[in-house]
Amino acid sequence: MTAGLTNAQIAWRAAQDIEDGAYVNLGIGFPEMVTRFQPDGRQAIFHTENGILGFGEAPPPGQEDWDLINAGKKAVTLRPGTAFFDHADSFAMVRGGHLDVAILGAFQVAQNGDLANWSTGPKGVPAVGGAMDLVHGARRVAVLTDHVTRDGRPKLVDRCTLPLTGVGCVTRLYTSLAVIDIEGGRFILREKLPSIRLDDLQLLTGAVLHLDGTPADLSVPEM
Amino acid sequence: MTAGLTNAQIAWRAAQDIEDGAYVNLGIGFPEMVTRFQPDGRQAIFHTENGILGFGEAPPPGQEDWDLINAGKKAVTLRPGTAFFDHADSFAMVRGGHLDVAILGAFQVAQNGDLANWSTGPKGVPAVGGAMDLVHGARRVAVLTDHVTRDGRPKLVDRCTLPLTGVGCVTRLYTSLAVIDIEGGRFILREKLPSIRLDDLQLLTGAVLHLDGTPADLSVPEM
Amino acid sequence: MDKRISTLADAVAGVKDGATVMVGGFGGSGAPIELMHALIDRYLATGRPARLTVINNNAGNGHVGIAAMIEQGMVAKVICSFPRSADPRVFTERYLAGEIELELVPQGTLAERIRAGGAGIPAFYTPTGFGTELAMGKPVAEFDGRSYVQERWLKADVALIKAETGDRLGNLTYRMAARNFAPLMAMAATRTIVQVAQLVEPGGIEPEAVVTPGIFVDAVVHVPDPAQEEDLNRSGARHPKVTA
Amino acid sequence: MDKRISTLADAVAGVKDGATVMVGGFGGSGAPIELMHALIDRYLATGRPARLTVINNNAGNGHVGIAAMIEQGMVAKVICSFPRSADPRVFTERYLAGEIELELVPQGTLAERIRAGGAGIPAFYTPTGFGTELAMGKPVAEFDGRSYVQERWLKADVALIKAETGDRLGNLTYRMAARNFAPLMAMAATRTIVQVAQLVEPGGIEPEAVVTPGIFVDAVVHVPDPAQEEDLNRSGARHPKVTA
Repeated sequence: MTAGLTNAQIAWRAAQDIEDGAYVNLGIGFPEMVTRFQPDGRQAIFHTENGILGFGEAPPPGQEDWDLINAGKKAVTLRPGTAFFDHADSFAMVRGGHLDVAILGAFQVAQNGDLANWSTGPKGVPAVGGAMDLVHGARRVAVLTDHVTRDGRPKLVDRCTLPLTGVGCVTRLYTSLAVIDIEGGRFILREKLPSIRLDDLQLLTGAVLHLDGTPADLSVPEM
Repeated sequence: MTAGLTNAQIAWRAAQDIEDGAYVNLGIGFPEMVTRFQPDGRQAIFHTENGILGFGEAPPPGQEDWDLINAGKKAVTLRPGTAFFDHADSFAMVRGGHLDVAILGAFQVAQNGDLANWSTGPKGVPAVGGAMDLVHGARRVAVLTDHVTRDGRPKLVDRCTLPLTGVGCVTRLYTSLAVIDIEGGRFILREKLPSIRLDDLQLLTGAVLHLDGTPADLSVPEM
Repeated sequence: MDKRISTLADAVAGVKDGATVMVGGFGGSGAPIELMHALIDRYLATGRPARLTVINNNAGNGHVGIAAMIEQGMVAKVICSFPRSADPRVFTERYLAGEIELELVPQGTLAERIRAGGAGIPAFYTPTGFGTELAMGKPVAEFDGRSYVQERWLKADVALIKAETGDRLGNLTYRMAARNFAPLMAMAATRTIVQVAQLVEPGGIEPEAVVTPGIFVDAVVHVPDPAQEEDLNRSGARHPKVTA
Repeated sequence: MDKRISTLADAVAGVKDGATVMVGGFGGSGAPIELMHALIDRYLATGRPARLTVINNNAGNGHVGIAAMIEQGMVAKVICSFPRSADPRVFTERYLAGEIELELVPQGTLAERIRAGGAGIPAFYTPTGFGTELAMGKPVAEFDGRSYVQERWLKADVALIKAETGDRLGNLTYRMAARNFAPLMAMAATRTIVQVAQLVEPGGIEPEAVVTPGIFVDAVVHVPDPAQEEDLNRSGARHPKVTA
């Protein structure tokens, strides 16, 4: 089995598609890495659910201000032009379609665009945060994910079996092996690692990968 | 026929029922006079629909700032503690039940609390402003009005015949002849001018005036 | 990112025939006079944009701003709460002649419908207007024993806004009660065009003092010393100016 | 008018058994630690208030604030979007033991329900949650070809809020992202109790800089140098303090 991209490399690939001046919300955890890989000359404006637009990178340790945090409760910094607002205005931005891109993690994504990323079932403590709002608000909803689960089962599926976050909401997937669009209820393969054969990629995918021309090479720097 | 109170005297009487610290919205026109008659030692906080809380009196002529106006587009002034806000927050105050009193004019008030004060029918240009919101928001909705129309017909009626502003919303009326509460779908006479007999007052009123004990004298200073 | 546009003419160049245009302001307070007059100038020069639907609290006063837009024949419909003013003749005459359509909306419902448009809320319930002519034909529902009217969101193609201070990211503050509908309209329009009296560098507005965050703004034009509608009307102004 | 109350104990004295209490803050940012601890102190001294429903984005972290309220046994139910944190043990253990009820609400829906409660909007439609477990049993409607879930307003008996600056009329500002839910909760509670780090005279806050106008506030307590939940948790703090 081919070595897939690291989380950082997946985040790098997703960052290449973010335009200068785009308004972007990054999910808690792994998607937060997208900020590190903005191409030169482009500056996205990052939104966090708890009421900040246009914040900057994490401060040096010991210099955190705990009133200046992101949705993951990690400290961030001010930049010229940062704005604060309340939660109603923050989700007006989300739900009202003002964000260009939301980038989230996933447990499962179905070929019809359904996303499951908040609950693995009735055990434990459920927690949803802002994910259900984000998937129905942003113009583009992108998912960053390993192509398969830790035990090797497909995360890209025919139908989600886990509780849904949103119905028909995902528009693009960046996985450890490929870049895939969702259009008309189908997975459309746009890019794949040159090191994996199409047949093998299909075997790791739980629904048919459709082609729209020859897939490009998924090319990411070593890091 | 007895000489009724002037508009200023009606406004004076209404002002006596406003408690210290009450949040009050005054309708355009005649109700605006209520601000002049606040009893000593009491300070109401006035709200205007266009986004000011706690504004002060009109400025001297020539010193108007036309960004500092009330709902009637008349210039007002700042006081220590004035706050500005947008129209959504302004009507959250109104609709959300945060105002203690709204004081409006009326064409007709029915004994069930229905109010008609925005339209005299299909002719002309209709205009409603904030009246329909105010009557369903404030804890007390008081009406200031002449007891009868210019041609002597009752404004306090069995049922409104003019287009409604709100259903069952008025709680108290201050008229040129009496103070009347609306309770349980009935007019309850609380005060009347000593100079008018109860029988005569009833003749000028389009629905039964109920008593709850002997009405007090409606007593207002000369002005 | 730089949302600045150098001329009023360029700022309003994209407004199309038949567009729905939200205009900030309550009476003259917050009225973006210069943006409106630039739109009129374009219409007089090119015949476009025509057949506009204008959303504002009022329907114009005198012969400037919204009244001038109506007077020059650009406006097919007005959505407002209070089409009366000190001098409402322009609207009144067209309305009574059947030449302009009016959708009358209670003021708080107008504000909330616009906010809903901006916030992705397609419908909400309000007690306002229940049992009145203005709720006729609208769905009604009971919650906790009280009756409410269902109202729909209101969106626009364009919002024309007057702000006090702005930066090139589109962050805005407003002067006193000139704020009124502007922050809501900025959220509810596909393209929000703002005239600012003061243009500052990003960071020139305290992050906690920003009233409209830049995400809601598309274009910023610097208009120092903007005209006040009330002052124009008291001086008998018209737009375009009548030349002798 | 003077909404100042001189002690934290007096400020929270009126909270009743079974009350619904909105608590400002997102994680530790904006958490009114001193007000919550005063409420705990009263509960430990008098047994009241018990069986509270707490509304917050989260369900506590460590052993202070909401976590301490839960740990001391005052809380019967939590309404929140995200009951996880760096140290969520207090909530997690009670929840898994079936000793505390949880109503999980998507974050934006939680914010909008609270705003609706404050704004007199009994219900609204949102796309959020459509087709998911969290919308089960809720009315669904289609607008313009898209499906939406009907959500109800959320109100409270009491809101506990942390603000940066306040005056005796109740006008408030907030520090950076500590604003979050506070302005909404201040609107939606019957009684809004605020701890302010700085108490100023009326006029000490610029009228345009007021974030929460005083009409939404009932009580103001001056708490200079308020504790930051994150700092408390990093130092292993507990409330009440464990005495050796």
